[in-house]
Amino acid sequence: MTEMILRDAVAKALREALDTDDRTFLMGEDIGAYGGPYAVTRGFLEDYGEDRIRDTPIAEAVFVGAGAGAAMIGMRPIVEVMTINFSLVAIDQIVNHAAKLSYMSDGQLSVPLIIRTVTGGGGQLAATHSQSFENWYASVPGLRVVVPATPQDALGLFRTCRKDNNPIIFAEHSLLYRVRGEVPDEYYEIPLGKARIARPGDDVTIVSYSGMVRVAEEAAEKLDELGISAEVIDLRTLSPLDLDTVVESVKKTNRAVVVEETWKTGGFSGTIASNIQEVAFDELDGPVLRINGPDVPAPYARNIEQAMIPSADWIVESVTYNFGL
Amino acid sequence: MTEMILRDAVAKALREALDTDDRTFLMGEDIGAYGGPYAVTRGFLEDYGEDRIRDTPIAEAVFVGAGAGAAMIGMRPIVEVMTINFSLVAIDQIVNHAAKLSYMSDGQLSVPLIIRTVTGGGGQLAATHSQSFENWYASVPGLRVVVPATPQDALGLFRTCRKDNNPIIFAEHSLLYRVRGEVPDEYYEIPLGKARIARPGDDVTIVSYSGMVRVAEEAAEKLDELGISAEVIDLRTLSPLDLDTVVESVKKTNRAVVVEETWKTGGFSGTIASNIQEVAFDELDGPVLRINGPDVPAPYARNIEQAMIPSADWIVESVTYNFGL
Amino acid sequence: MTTTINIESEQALDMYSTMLLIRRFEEATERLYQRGMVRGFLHTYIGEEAIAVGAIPNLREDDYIIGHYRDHGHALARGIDPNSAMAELCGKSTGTSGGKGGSMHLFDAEKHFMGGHAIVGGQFPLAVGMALAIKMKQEKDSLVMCFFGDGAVQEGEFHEAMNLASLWKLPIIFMLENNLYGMGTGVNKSNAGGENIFTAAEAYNIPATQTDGMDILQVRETVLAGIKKVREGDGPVFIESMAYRYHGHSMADPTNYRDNTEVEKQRSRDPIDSFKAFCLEEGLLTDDDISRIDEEIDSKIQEAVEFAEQSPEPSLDSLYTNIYAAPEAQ
Amino acid sequence: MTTTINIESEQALDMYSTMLLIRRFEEATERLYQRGMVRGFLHTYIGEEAIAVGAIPNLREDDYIIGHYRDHGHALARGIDPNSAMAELCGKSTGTSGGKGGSMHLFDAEKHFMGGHAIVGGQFPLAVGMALAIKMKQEKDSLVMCFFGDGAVQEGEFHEAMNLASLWKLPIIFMLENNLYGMGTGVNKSNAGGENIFTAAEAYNIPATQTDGMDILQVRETVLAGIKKVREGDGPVFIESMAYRYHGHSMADPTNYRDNTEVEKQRSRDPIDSFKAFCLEEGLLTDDDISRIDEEIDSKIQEAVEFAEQSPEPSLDSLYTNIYAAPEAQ
Ligand SMILES: Cc1ncc(C[n+]2csc(CCOP(=O)(O)OP(=O)(O)O)c2C)c(N)n1
Ligand SMILES: Cc1ncc(C[n+]2csc(CCOP(=O)(O)OP(=O)(O)O)c2C)c(N)n1
Ligand SMILES: [Mg+2]
Ligand SMILES: [Mg+2]
Repeated sequence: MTEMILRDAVAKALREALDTDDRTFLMGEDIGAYGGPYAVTRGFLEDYGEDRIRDTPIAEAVFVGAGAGAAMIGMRPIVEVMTINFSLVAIDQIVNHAAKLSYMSDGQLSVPLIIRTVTGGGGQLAATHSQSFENWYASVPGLRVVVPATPQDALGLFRTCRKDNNPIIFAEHSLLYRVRGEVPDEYYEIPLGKARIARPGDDVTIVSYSGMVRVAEEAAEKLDELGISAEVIDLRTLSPLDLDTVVESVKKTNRAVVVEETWKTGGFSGTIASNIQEVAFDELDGPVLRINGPDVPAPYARNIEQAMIPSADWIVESVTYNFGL
Repeated sequence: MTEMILRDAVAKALREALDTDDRTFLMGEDIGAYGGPYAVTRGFLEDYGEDRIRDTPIAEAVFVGAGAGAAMIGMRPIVEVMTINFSLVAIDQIVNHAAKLSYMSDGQLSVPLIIRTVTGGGGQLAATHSQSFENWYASVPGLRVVVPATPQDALGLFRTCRKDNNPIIFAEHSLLYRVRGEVPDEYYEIPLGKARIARPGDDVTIVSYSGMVRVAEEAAEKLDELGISAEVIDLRTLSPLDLDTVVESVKKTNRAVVVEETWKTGGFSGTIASNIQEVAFDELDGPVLRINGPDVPAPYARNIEQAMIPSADWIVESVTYNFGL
Repeated sequence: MTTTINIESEQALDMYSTMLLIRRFEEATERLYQRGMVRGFLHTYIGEEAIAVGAIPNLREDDYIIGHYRDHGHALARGIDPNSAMAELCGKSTGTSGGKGGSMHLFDAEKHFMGGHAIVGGQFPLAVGMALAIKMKQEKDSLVMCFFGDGAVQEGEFHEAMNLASLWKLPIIFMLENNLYGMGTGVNKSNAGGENIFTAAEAYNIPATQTDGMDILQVRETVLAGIKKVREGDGPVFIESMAYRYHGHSMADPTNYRDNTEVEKQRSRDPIDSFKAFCLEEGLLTDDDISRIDEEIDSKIQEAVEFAEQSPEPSLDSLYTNIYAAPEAQ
Repeated sequence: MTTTINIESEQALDMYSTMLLIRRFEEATERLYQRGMVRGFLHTYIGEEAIAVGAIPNLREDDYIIGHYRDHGHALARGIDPNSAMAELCGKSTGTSGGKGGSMHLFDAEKHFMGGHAIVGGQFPLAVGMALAIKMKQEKDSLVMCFFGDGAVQEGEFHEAMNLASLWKLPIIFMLENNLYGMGTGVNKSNAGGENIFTAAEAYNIPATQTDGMDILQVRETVLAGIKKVREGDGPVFIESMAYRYHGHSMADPTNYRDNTEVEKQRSRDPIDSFKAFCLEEGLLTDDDISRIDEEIDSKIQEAVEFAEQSPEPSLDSLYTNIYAAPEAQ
């Protein structure tokens, strides 16, 4: 085991890809000379050269679509969209092109393209720069959506993504880059569509992903102090979605809370919560609760921004109040 | 009362806007000389002239954003995006600009912009041309999403939209244009955020919107023959969402099904279903069911395309099987 | 015919046959549409045959072609089997995409025919990416030929793609089919630069030529020169072919935005008729050749229609196949 | 100073003061950022002051201004109160947007300062729409001045907006601030046309001029000519001002993509220093004027900082206000 921060785990994953597969190259804004907007690719240009570390113009539609085009004919590009907010100017290429080519060609084409992007709020970047659209992408058939919460998962999931032949949104939460964790020294992979029990428990299941896993774990500790044993599930990938692990847990705990950073209306928590009750209604001792950010554009000022991000206390309150625990 | 098809109700609403408000103009692809891609604006160019009926280049980002810009300084534009599929190349202007200007300027700016667009599948237009993204837009704070199912509602809702000062996605289902209905002769409006009981019933609540209301009504008739009394709710608007009417109905029927055309994963049905069970868990005799299209890009061939669109029979089967009715 | 380029009888025969194949194929699709066999949006290539046929047969097998929803002509010129193309249009399991793609989304990966894309301008980034892959693989001097209409030039992706392709010196031929309309909107009402679009390529440092898209020999000559240049590795070229679509934008088009005189004037320069006259005059083809070809094409088309009619619908299972590609074999 | 335009002492004083105000304001924001009072992304305008100040004061009250996230200079040049701008940067309730917008999203609707937009290229369509509204209302010959960087030119929206603005002859001045970099990427590596971008405007039939963005008098002269032309109603003009930002793209920028010689060379042409020298030489300002202004500005900035520091945070309720605008009064 080696301790490292998530940023370094992603960098390690990228270096592996570049070192072992000459069909792989990186493309995005300021990943080269600048060293990566979030410093993930620092030193890459020096080590791999301009041909494989491609600084692009500020033109997300063309370079994301170009990733798909290159993938169509045998390359395995990794494209970086600086943040998921900016993916909206490229979303047509992702949704109407990359995600649909396999189906529309009936399997003649495949698009092994990894789109790395930074997601989430909490950095006082205000409304246009603090969003999370993983839920939208997860609704699109033909796409995969990977949302690691730990360094170990980031590396292990990325390795699996590289073997997948589909367009993948690999969303890294900006506030996780400095999160530290143990990473195995021996080679390992983590399959897509297999959730992780981040913490076992018996009384209530807390489902979360990406930046919210830490919050859920913190809540679980607080609940523990109250004598409530919470099981925390980290979904790891939204598409494919591992409902089985979630439902199995709920069958044990009979109570479920879904925690998600983005807006409650239209949130992916709705899909998870409604799926849980649809398949495990009789096992539930109460409604599946959803804890999301309120339906508000993110403000800049710290105090009100913090007030819109789900916290451990929200979870604790909701669990104790609603389940009368 | 006058009988008219939904296309004509929308045309009537648009003419009213043009006739009574000189801040209003129409802008979009082929709405003028061509007569409107779905013939809604046929004859408008002749009647209102080039200044107010503006054929645009094929450049959705700029003309949708221009609608927002004009709205910012006192116009009340109505922009047409030919279909909601193409809105993806303009979605950044909608989500990161139009929807956020009021909040980011703390109320200094408002964007009274109506974006009309055509939604839905079933026309054998294949994967890139058969989608419904109303659910995505409904998740964005600052936007409103209006989804009329009848000629009467189309006119009445549109009138209210004209008085609203926010960016609005007004999504017309392509297969509804020829649907006929009674429209009152006297002036009326229909508020945003007030669902409609399309058909009263006691045993089960079927929640739907847009193209699926007809399907829900058909299912209710079939259920009626089986002695099951279904209440059909037409949401009319997804944002604001009238949860009260839905919950009130569910408190009466104790059973709910949400029917929606788009993909189940990430569908708005998830928001509705999870909200229902969150606030009315104890009133439910069984899980809130969701009937959506499967997570499949729309194929072209008729037989398989039809197989992915929720039908009355799916609803009937699901209701009778799951609720043991 | 305004050009003096030399062609052989055999080439003339191929060119004439392929243009006629496309014309007759399109006429057949319109009949099938009237009969409800072809559905959805159907966009025919009638009047523009000289572009696809003047351009595509000059490519090598290892080159790639990509374009928009008006794709039957490109597909047939690339040698895609009319049977499977017609079956696709009819939504049959024997179609190029098993009936999943339809008229707007024809694909034949083996023939390097990469679609058929129905979002206006959406093919540009994909074309850039394919050209990038070709360049990075450094395997050979192959290239991408990217077709698009005058309407697509107005989309932002055109700009982004032109910039990137030039910046990175990618092997692309930007093949603009300027048929003067994007749906019902005339190019003068939608393009600030006016009817002649090729001059816009200058801003990107991309060499550009305009050619008469109704003159197959002119198209061919221009494309041959373009191919030569791109294979030299100096980046993209831009070719604008002035064209005209005889029929509506799609079968749903009321075509009330242009008058008949305009249409008739354009039809009088018909690319197939004029090439036929040229070939007869130059002795490249005989009257006998012509009638033999006409018959051959007619029977090919009849065969394609019958094939499509008789082919089975896709199985219900196929709704769920190929949404995702299988993982890489280890 | 390369221009011979005549200015009065009073104008010179205003121009010098405003440039200095911006410079000192930006320096203060950097200090506040170091202290954690300003957070998020902070992009300063240091080195580019001559553009905003050479351009904006020539506008009328009824004209509109819109631009990108590097917006403090534009806001101050438009006369926005430094106190409320600074408070906004510190996330205080007294800020231009009550603390909701932050550095990248300054707005002052009354002063027709329409943002502060942080999605690169996102302001283009809004600018086009405002110009359209002006034209349709036919109230007067007012106009929109739209600021953007060299990086924004690479986005598709630039192309779409240039095309539409020209086609519809809209009253816009496209004000390009070419500071040679988009974040860390040099314009030569991202723009196929190279460093000089203004020539791209030709393709859209938009008259374009390049000017030295470090020479306030040159900027002013060019902008005055542009304003005159746009007010005549013939559509947009395009002005490229060659500039340089002294500091990193934002406070997070390691600035390792350019070397110090380059920076030093550019700094030696400092717009404020050179204008000061010019004014002294021409007798437009005296040494006394200069020291008085310096002091005035210093105290203004100190006041702004204190105002921001002492202002309250937004109330928790304000999180939920102004998400939606109220309906029209009947
Ligand atoms: C992004 C997008 N906007 C609008 C449409 C609808 N549409 C389909 S074809 C077309 C016209 C395109 O014209 P052009 O590029 O000139 O090609 P042509 O049909 O003339 O060959 C339009 C507006 C679309 N498919 N995609
Ligand atoms: C659509 C989008 N892509 C990327 C970014 C990240 N970003 C912010 S500023 C910037 C550079 C813009 O450069 P330029 O337009 O030259 O303006 P400058 O900062 O030099 O004034 C980038 C890439 C963004 N905000 N929006
Ligand atoms: Mg055209
Ligand atoms: Mg710049």
